[in-house]
Amino acid sequence: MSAARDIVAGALCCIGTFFFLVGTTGLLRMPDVFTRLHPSTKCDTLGACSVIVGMAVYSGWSWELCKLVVIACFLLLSSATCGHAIGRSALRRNIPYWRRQGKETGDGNGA
Amino acid sequence: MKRVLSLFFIAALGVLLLYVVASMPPMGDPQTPTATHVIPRYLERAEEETHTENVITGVILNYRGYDTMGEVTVIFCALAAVLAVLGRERRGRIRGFVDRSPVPSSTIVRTMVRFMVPFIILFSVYTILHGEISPGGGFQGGAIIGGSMIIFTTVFGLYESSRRIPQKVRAPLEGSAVIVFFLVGALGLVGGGNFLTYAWPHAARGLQPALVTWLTVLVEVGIGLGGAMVLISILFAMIREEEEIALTA
Amino acid sequence: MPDKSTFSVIPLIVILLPWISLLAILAFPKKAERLRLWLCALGSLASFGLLFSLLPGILDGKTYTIKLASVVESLEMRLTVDTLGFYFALILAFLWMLATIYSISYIDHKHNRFFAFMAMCESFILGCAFSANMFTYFIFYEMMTFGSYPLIIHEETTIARRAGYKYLVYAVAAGTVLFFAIVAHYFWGNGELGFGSYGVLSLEFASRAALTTIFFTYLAGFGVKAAIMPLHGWVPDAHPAAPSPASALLSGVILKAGAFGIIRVCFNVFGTDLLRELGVYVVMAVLACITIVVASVFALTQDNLKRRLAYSSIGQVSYIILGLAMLAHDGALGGVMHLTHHALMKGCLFLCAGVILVKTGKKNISEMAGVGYQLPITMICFSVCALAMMGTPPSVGFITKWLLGSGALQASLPVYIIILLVSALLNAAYFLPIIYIAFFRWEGDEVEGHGETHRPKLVFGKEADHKLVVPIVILALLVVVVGIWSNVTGFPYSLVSRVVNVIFP
Amino acid sequence: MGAWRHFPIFMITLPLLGAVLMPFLGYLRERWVPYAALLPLAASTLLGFLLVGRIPAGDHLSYHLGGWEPPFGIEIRVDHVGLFLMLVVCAITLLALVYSRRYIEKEVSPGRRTAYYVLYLLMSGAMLGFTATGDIFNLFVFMEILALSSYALVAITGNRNAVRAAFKYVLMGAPSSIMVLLAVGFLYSVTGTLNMADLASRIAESGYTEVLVVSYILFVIGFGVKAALFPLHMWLPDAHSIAPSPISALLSGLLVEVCAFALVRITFSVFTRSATDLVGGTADAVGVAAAAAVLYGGIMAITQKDLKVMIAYSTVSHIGYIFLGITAFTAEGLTGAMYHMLDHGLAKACLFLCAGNFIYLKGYRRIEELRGAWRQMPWTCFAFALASISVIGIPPTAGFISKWYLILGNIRAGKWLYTIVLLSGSILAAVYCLRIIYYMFFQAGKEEAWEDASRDVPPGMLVPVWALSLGTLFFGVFSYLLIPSLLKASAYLL
Repeated sequence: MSAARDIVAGALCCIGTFFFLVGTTGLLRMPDVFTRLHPSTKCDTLGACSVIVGMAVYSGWSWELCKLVVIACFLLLSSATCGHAIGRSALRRNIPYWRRQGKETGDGNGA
Repeated sequence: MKRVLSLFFIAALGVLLLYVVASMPPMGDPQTPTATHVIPRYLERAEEETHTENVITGVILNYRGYDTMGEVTVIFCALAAVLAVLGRERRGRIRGFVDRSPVPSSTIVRTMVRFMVPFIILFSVYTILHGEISPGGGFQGGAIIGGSMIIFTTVFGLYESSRRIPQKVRAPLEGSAVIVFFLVGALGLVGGGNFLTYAWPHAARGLQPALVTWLTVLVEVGIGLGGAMVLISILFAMIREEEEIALTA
Repeated sequence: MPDKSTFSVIPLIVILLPWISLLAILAFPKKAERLRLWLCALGSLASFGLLFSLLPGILDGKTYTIKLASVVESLEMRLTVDTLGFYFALILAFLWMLATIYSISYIDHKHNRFFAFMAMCESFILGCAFSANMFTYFIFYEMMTFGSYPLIIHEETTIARRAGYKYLVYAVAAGTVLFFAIVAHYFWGNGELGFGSYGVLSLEFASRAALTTIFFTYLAGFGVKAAIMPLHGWVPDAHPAAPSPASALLSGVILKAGAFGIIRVCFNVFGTDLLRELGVYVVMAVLACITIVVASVFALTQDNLKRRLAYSSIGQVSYIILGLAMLAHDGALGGVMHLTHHALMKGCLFLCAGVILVKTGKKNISEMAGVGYQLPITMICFSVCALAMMGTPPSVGFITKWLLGSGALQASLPVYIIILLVSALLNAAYFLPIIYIAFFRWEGDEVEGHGETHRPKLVFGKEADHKLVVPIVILALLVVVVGIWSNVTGFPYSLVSRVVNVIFP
Repeated sequence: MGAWRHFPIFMITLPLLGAVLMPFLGYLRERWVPYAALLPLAASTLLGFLLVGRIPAGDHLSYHLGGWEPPFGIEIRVDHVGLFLMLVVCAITLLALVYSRRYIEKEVSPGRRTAYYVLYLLMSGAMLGFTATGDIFNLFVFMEILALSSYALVAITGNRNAVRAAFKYVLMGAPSSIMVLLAVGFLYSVTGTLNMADLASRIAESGYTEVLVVSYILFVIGFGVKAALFPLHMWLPDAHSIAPSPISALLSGLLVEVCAFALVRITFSVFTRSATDLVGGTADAVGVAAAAAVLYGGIMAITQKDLKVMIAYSTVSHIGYIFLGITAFTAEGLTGAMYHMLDHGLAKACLFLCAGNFIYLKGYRRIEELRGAWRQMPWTCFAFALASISVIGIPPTAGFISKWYLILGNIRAGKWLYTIVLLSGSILAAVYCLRIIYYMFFQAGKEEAWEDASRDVPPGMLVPVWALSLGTLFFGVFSYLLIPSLLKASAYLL
């Protein structure tokens, strides 16, 4: 039982860190704000949640579980809001889109 | 010429430091002077001597409380320096301020921030009060409060946030960390010890643990509040400066 | 020195009395100008009087001492009136008193500043005379140096400023060297800076090189004030630039402060035995001889009267140095006595030059034809002193020369006599023409064959303000009187011989 | 053991407490701030004077904060030398603060005045704490307060030049702080303790020679920058001349000296005699730098046209004096250095405040503009003259006494070259000081330059100036009040 729980927990944590890795790679490799927003928000949310779930499994029914749930809630809320805020302000500031072949001047309005 | 000289100087310094690090006692070795002289006593007896479970808190607030008093003064000094260079906003709250940030925030963000900030502050209170037994403490808690206000201010603007924490509140609280330290120190004198004695020699033996605990908490709260107010005041001063630039431009 | 050392506040009061004038300047309104000036003179007078009252005690072998302050045990500011110090103080207070009275009528602008600094300088230099140790001496000496600067530039002309600047440069450099000398003295003298009858330094505690260094730094430090030849540069500029009473004091007293310092160094710090042991006296003698001759030669070429007198002073002060360097009884006696003698003579000469300047506006000797008829009393006094400078008996100058000559024989170095003779000749060569021009030439003489030159009428009694003439006459009389009755109690011989007899028994 | 044991900690903490209370007072009644700021400093000064004579000769007062014995808690350690310097700090900060009120009204905009007093009090308290501490980490902490507040005070007028000067100061000051921190860390890593006395005993038996030497070098460079030792002085002329005059007085008269004193403590209380062999080479290098400072500072001061810059360069020169006294490693030399701290503090503060008077009344900064200043501002000019006499070292001022001991100490150490350097330094000082005195008193300026005759600055600004300049005279004449105990204390340190 304990071993199985550990394995599941470890697997979840590994998945979480994998997503973190992917997200960070994306953040570094993507060419502009909007595309970078994509890996960073999504992968981070997913990665963090996976890790939290892993830890929840690891801790079992305990006081820590409550804390983890609260953390997860806040994480989901804040991460999404951040992504929204960054994307929106980038849009409002007319930050250009990225185009292939170095054509980096988009129409800027996103519409 | 200057560049070459400074390059040379930096290179020399780097070599010197590398050389020293190479000849320093090995890291983590239990036989190093650091591990054998003062540290063992802290680790072994801090709990009974300072009545705090967290040894680090015991060291920074009790054994070396005076240093910490200096450090909170440094933080306060940073605020005074910022105010000296940027100037403080006029007495009372800032009037006629309109949110000039280039991106008016959306309803989602506003709602979320309004929802989150109380929780953040709750968490900071937890951090401050728990500093005595677990990692955390006044500095961290204060930083968290400050952070929450930074979020609030970026979203709602200076007017809203300075309405909530006006100068009237900040001015007396900015130095609360130092004041509390001084108070505790002076009380130590009253209690028959030296400055910054938490366990008053004149107090009954059984009363001492509680005394130390409560005084420690008091100090933590003072540091937390002071740190938070300093951060907020610095933030306001800097935003105000930006405003002035924006107005003149 | 005798052990009869008594505590007394009199030295301090003597020093502080001149400050009355500062109080007078502060206390009385500007309208009471005369009153203020006379109070200034009164301070000087009182100082001299009080000093004179110490004479019986001094002759009795007493010393009066008072401690002012101390840094540590061995480093104190103490005033002690011993025989030598008393001797110096007496002449300087006397000359200062006369010069102050003279100044009342002579100085015509910025009285306050001039009199205030006169008083301060007197106070400081009295402090020098009374110093019980080198530390105190240096403190007063430095204050005196800077206090005398405003006297030199009093006229505020470009020449005066330049002279003052030169003076400061020399003084600062000298002060620094002197400072080093005293610190070194303190170090190698085992913290003993006081004056002993036979010197306090010895080869027991310090190496030969160290002592020689101390001696030469002392010599260089004091030598600037005493105008030993390579260090004399400020003197010929400062004297003509300063107002005449100030130049009289410069030459009569301030130069002597340097010479007095050297006397202290030779007698009371090193002692004659140590000087002989180290052999440094030879250098001193050679420098003095060079100065005596070269300064006189320079004096010959000067047309400006005060400048000529200044060069003469340079030469004459070196008589003192030469006397010391002989390391013989009579030489020392002559040298130290010359301190007073020269002060009397040169003080009088400068004051005369001042009267000539005020009354005729003439600075240069070549313009002075017939001055003797315009200002007969002044020029007679001038002539008396000039003759005394050459060493004509019966005058103080003769006594100096006689004693120095005798000292040279005691030291079995007759070459000094030749120097003295050459000096006397040169003195005659630059003084006699002045007298000749003043009395036996009159205006228009230079232009030959242009009709009758008229001899000016001789006018007595109306030549100048009494405050100008009386000091001159007193000095000229003393030049003769002291020359004749030199062993009267209270005159230089009675005091100096007491000191010298101790050192050269 | 009476209540006086607690005095030093209150001397240190009262100004700090005052500083943190000032913003609130500034919010309530801004007009009261200049007066209220005087209170903590006056209290510190009073406590300091009450301490005089209580510390037994040749001993020190050791105060354990929180009651923890030294290697575990922090110790305040006040010996005679330390107390002496603390008193100097108290007195000069108090006087310069009295001076500040009128001056600041003119130079600093209203929104910043409270910050000025806050920083001022922080700086004073930090200097006191810095001098009194017996713990090297605590030393660093107070150095940080000191440094931060001084950076800000330099920039407080907010004009472009001030900010630039402050930035230059920060650029040099921040790395120097890091170096001190590194040095503290190194020392801790090889000894396991931070207490000075404990360090002294453990350094002697510690085997890590290289680390010790390097940490000493870092201390020297770190404090050397703060104390403006010659090649590291670049920030000083700008910062000291551009800061408001009372701040220049504090920076020049106290800050550099307190930092020099820190090096004294590090050298004599931490590395001590047994370790002097270790650091001997570094000390020699410091000596050379100090000698260069004396000459360089003096020559640069002569060439300056701006009065405050000239005084600042004179400080560079005089820091050299102090360091030459320290590196002589003799009781006399150290006494001279300590006495020079007093003398230089008083005289330099006075000179800067006088320069402030000229700026306040006339806006004159250039030396040439001072021609004939005597006619309008006689009191200021006399005070200036007295202080410059002390800077030159002419008796009977305190400068003479300190120079005496500096030279005596160097002769005893057999350092002839340094003796000559010290002497030439005073000649240079004479050149640059006498020039100004000459302009003030003996040269007539333009008539209209000083038209309203006999109107000097208000008494609130004259009294501090005169107190300082008379102080130089007082300590010159009554040097026996201090010198014997300083000699004893120096011998004790050695």
